[in-house]
Amino acid sequence: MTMSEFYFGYALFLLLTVAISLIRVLRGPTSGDRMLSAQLFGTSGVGILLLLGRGMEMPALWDVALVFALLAAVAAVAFVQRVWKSGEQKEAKSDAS
Amino acid sequence: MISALSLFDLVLIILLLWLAWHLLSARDLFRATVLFITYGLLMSLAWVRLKAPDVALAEAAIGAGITGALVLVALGRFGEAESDEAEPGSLWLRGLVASAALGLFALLGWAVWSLPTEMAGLKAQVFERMGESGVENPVTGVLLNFRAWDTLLEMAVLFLAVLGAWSLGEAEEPSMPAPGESLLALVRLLIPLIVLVSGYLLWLGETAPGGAFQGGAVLASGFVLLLLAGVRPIPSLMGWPLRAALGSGFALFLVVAVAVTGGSRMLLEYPPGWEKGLILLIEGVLTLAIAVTLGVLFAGGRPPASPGAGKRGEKR
Amino acid sequence: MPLNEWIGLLFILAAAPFFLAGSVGLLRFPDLYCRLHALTKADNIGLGLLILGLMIQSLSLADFLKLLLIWLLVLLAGSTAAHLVARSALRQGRKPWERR
Amino acid sequence: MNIVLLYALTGCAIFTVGLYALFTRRHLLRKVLAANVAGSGLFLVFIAIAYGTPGERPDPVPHAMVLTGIVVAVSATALALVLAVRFRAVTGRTSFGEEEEAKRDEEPGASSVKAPDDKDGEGT
Repeated sequence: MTMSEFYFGYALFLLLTVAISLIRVLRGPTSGDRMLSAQLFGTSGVGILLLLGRGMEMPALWDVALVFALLAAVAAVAFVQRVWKSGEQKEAKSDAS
Repeated sequence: MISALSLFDLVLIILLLWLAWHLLSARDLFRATVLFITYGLLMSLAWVRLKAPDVALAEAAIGAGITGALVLVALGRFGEAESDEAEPGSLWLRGLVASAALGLFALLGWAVWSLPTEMAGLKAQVFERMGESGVENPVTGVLLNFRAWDTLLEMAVLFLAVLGAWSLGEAEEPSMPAPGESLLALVRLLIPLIVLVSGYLLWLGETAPGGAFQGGAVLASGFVLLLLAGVRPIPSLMGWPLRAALGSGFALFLVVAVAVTGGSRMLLEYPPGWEKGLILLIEGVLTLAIAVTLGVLFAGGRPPASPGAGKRGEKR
Repeated sequence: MPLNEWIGLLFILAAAPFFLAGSVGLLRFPDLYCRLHALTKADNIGLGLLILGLMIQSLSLADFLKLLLIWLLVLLAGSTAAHLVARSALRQGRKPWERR
Repeated sequence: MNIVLLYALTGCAIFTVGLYALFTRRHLLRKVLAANVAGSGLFLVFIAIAYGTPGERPDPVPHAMVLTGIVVAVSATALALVLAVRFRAVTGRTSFGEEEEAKRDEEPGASSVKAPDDKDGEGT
């Protein structure tokens, strides 16, 4: 196994953890839970980009990771500021689990 | 043995297809939006795998910083209560559309399948003449020299989009909770870094992946963040300075395009020796113009006429 | 392979369980507040170890600074997002889960 | 099957799914999402073909075109969303079609096939 194979395998592993947490997006139950899963993808995405950048020997990918990290909070801010202030009633019933 | 990288590709493709399907068929619109944001993130991994780092950078900036926030804000304005509506529609009509779509997919798939395996594309021509382009990153060379025409027209499209949004009315004052300390702290920390990274990407674009689009998109996310935190713009900037910034990209590009014409040179054919300087000038202005345009589009309307109730701004 | 690459590799490997724990925690924990906890494990420690490993491997100041910036940004984004979401949830009157 | 073909076919599939949803979904926000998804499928085909050109580096021309396309798509999306929000504010409805759905109950059978509306224009 070459070294780059190791990084690719690791990136694959991180991609699989992303796939696992997608289940949380489907299950919810609250919008907050779904948003948090998206937040986790940001983190795993940064990890994947760093590993691929190393394995593919493309330093530009670390810049992509930098942009990911820089803007990782924007969606969550939009969510709490504009979406998740209404609609509690609707969720309340499914939240009982 | 299958290599880890091909397995990665396979999983990525399956996830992309799964997400595309589920985000379009989710009953809950919020769920669809979160899946859409994830889809954008994974798409930029696909660009990375296909060795298109310029595109990946733009997708990362736009997908993470702008599109997600745009859709979330629109969802907030629609009101969540209405988002859960079932999608009615007669079954056989859907079947009809589905079979038409399947037919289309078969055609497209066949077209892609039967493409010659070794297509030269325009790569040879581009790399052969890179020396004349004035820059070292081939994508920047194509965007701002060889096919600068495309970029010029793109700026026209952005300008038209703003005209369209502004003609629909003033941006309404959004109702949102007052930003807490932690949000304000985040904004204070991030805004300078966003400006810095945007400049970094612009500077990189000459030799490495990056450039005006990526820098502009990152800067636009800064405006998005300020608007989301409820930061008021300086009213005096909302008049002609804002309009000047919006028009600057298209206007400057057009002026340069016409000014270099003359003698035997055609529109947008930079005089030898001037390429680098002109490209730098255009890119610098484009970055700002793209950022302001996207910021204004995010605000969703023209700034209110009455002074003191402006909509978005830069330098606080 | 030079020694620093091996050491870096160890750190990178050590990060894996935390990423897995983040995803599994997100899936298995009973409510939003607990899941926040799982989330921050992945970005604090998981990505932290991964980045530390890459730093040790690269031995260049520019890379070092860029990686450090990435990690700090992810930390900032993760913790602020978690805080904001939790605050919204509390304001809406969602009670934290209790063992019964 | 090589990786280029795999990505290109995925792009075709995503484009088709997006187009299907554009025609069959009624809610305006869903239509905007559908147009975006269809556009991204198209981009994927472009980039895959650029990757497939012989030689070490991909063809930069499709990259530049997709880059332009992404920026145009996001501005078109923003405009479409402004229009959709405005439409909702004026009519109180969240989708096109003749039937009154202010009460938003399920009407049996969509009476009209919606034309591919102008507001979902996605770029390139």
